[in-house]
Amino acid sequence: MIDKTLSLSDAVRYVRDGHTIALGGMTIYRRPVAFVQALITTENPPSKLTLFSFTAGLASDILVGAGMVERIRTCYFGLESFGLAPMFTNAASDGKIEIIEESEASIANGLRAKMAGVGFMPSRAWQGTDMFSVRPDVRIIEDPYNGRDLTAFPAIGCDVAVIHVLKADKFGNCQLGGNPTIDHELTLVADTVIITAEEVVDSLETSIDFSGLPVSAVVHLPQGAWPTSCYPTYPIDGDEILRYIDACNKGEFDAYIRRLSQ
Amino acid sequence: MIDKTLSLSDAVRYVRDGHTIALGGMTIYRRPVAFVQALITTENPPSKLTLFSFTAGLASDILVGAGMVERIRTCYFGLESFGLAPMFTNAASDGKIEIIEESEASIANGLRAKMAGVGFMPSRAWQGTDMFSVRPDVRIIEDPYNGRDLTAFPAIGCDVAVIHVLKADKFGNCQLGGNPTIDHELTLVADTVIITAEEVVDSLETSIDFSGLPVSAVVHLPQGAWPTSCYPTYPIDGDEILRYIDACNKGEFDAYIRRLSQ
Amino acid sequence: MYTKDEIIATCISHQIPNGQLVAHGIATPLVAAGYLLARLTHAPDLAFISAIGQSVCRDWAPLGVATIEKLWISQGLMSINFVDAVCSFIPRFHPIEFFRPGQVDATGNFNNVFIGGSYERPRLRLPGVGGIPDITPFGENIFLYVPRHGRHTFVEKLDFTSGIGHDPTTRPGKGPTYLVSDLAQFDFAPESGRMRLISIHPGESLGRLQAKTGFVFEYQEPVAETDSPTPEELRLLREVIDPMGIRMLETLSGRRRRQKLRDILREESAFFAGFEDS
Amino acid sequence: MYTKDEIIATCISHQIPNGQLVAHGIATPLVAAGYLLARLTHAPDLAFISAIGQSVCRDWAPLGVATIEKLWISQGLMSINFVDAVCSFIPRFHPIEFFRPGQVDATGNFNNVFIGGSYERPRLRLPGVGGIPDITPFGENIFLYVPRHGRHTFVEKLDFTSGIGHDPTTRPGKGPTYLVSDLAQFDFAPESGRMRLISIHPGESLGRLQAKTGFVFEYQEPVAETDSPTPEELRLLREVIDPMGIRMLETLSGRRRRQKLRDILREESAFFAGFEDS
Repeated sequence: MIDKTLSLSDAVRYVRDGHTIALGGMTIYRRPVAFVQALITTENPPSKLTLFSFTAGLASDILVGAGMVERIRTCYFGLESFGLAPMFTNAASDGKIEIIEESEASIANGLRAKMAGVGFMPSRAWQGTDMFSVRPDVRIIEDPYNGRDLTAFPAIGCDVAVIHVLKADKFGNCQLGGNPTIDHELTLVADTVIITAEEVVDSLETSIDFSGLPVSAVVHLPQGAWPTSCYPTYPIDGDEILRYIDACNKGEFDAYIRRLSQ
Repeated sequence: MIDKTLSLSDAVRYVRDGHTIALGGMTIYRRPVAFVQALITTENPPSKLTLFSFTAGLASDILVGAGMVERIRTCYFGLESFGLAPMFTNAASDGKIEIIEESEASIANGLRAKMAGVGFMPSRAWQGTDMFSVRPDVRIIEDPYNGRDLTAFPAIGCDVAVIHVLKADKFGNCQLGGNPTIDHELTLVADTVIITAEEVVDSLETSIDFSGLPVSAVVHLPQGAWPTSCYPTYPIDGDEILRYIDACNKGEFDAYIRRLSQ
Repeated sequence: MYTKDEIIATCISHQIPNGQLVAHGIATPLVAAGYLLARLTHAPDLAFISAIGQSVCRDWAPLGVATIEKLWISQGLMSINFVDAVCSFIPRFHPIEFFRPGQVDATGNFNNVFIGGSYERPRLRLPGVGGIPDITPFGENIFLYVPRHGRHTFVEKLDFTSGIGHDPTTRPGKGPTYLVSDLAQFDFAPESGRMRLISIHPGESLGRLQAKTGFVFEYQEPVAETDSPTPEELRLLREVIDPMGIRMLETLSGRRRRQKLRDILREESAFFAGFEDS
Repeated sequence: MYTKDEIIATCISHQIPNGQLVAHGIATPLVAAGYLLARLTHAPDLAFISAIGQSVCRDWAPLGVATIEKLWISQGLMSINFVDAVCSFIPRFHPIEFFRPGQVDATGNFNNVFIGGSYERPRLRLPGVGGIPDITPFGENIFLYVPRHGRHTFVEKLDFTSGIGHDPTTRPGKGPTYLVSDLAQFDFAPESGRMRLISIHPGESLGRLQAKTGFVFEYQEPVAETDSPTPEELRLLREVIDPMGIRMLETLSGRRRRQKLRDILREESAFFAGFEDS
């Protein structure tokens, strides 16, 4: 296979204006924070991004804070025990960001539809809720076998998926260290897959969590999830997350990012 | 959790006349052969069974040979490198068995539909083939997002699933030793799940392939897959499979089973 | 004496029958504390599935914030990816799950999307629905908890319905069967589908409860009093399950909450040495 | 000299570009031999997915019958369950796969359900379709192989269509791009969608090929001759990839096939000692 190792500065160039970018990991675990920082501070940062994250957390909030996100597709945006995601919550209350309201089922079924190459997957989810009022694109169909109403969740893909992993080989085979989330599926629905890895080895021979076949770039990026965790290498740096929240609450997001990138 | 260990003779009583019985493993790997033998030779063996097997092989052929199977749901019935499954092939040519013609996709999607609690799952499979002529129950629907025809594979469940495993604990948590096939899914769609196991331990603490939550009975049955394999404990006993085929070809199925059960 | 979080965790624990599968969502340490309390008292044969780590667990460990993954990952019986869990595992098993509504109405419909204003310009945007609109239309083991009982949460009319309750004209599901807050416990009356008082926590009054609830709930007099946590339950919560008091985060807000978080993180970093070694 | 199975395996090998994902179905040792030959010559960076074991593999081992699982399980990069492989993995990757048709027609439609008689009372019931009707409607890397070229296989009209070919009026997929038999190699003409001769294997004649084919195929004269396997290819097949000759099973039938199986099993039981130890 091809050696896919790439520098961080080259890898961020995959993300272009208007792209849908998916971030691996979950809330404050194994998020590609260092990649997001590099994306913000690159020479011509991309704009009008659609952010796709099963559960959005710190990395997503930073991207929103930087003003690069026009639209967010997620079923949860928060910092878990650390509370609301400050930049997202403000942007949403100000009506400055479009939210594609998703749930666990709409994302899971949307990924499955995309992988299977069909337009939708059917589900009992959402029936009776107000979700349809904010997602008029989601159709209700009749189950041909029992006549019941089902929700037809549309396929979800993305232009670029960025996933931080515990260990990768230079072909893009990856080990996650647990907490698989939807990272394997992201590699299967993205046009371009970028891996940032705590450790890059020549060749992984067994126990990988997903194959490198669809991977475009492997970036060696130790501490690349910090201050989110990369189990079992490091836990969440909760003090840093509190510093981030405090800075945002004081209106000092830009200064915080500048300090972080020095 | 409850201790679910049970004797083989008690476990076979779960299978009743007219039941749909699913067999774990694949073709000639990790098949519940000893369970099937016990089922045939029990005092009042069940009749008019529907057999469900992703890929049917030796255990299924024995059950067909015993005249207990009215209907078979599978996408492949054969003995791999050992050739056609003799009792099935004869019964099919004589029109003595109903075949619910399946494919890998119709079974995989049918299982997913059952697990999700919906009537069907949509797929691009079968479009343009003659499969619909022998499965008039399978509907074609329109994809609401792009107007394309899709195949709506109906949900598949079963009354009893019998799965032979490498190692189980008394709660029914199981390790398969590789070759997962659809065994995990079978445990999720069956009303009753019976495990036969090479080894039964008090408690498995990690690396299980499926949970014992839906398991009803755990039977300690060493060599329970013979003459099919149970990797890595024993390989296929090819000589025995050839003896079986020879006996069937000579019309001596009953004598073969009697000898096997002595 | 005991705190609000402790009686809530104890009430949660009492709802969990032995041998069940219980699901643990994101950022709900009070629920984790309740589950583990059940596990260590009357329900030794629980199995857990957790959003964090996506594993099925039989074993347990004390609660953490920065190191919470260790509990669910290193001790898992098996790993399940999120897509399989959502599409197959949860619909098949109907695990017990406790949800924390942003708003809840008299028949147990609830809202985790936004509060006040409009959807496009909300007064407060909430994190989102997670799996709530997925499970409530058909789930059989839906439970609710509200760490801070007040009229902002218990409302006459929701701003958005993301979780399905007991309105007999609209609901396709079975609705939540139970709700516990820091003031009282409720179930839902079979006929009307409306919230019905089971018991008031010690020290609280019916008048205060009514004043803090934005709709009329059903009750019968004399009103029962919730059992206080036993000394053994309090010992388990404080010394074994959650020595750092992470469960309290859900009943605190603002500066007090951030201070508690800092205290927890400091205590946890001692524990982190062990985390790194393992 | 070389045998029919060896030129088929060599032709299969030549169809495999380096760096591809190749899928290996049930009971197709000739295909496995061809893939491994590619792997050991011009395509060192192949990845395999196999029906047996359901793993993604980069490594390889010699072919086996009784011990075939060892190859795919013990050396897998990762395990994928069958449902995920069928619903997600194969549709996403369009792996190269070689199918062996029971019958094939002039435009590459094929049949693996029954031959002769009716569906209800077939003359010969075949094992079944596996994944053929799933992949052929949209697959981009469909290949066919026929170990014993004859009019019973190459037919004017199929008894049943389970695999989609190139009939431009009906096909939603792209159809097979290549077919190899023990007599010749074919592709499919872009305009007509009909089978078109690429080359005849050494020692065979166009007349014999036409006589053994139940429909008219396209060809251009002078007819090319297939390259013979090189000495290195033969050495790899015979000594490294398949020393027991398992690939030959697909070109044998009846008594000779059973005798070959017995020989293989005897040889393999020596190997079994190692299997048990590992």
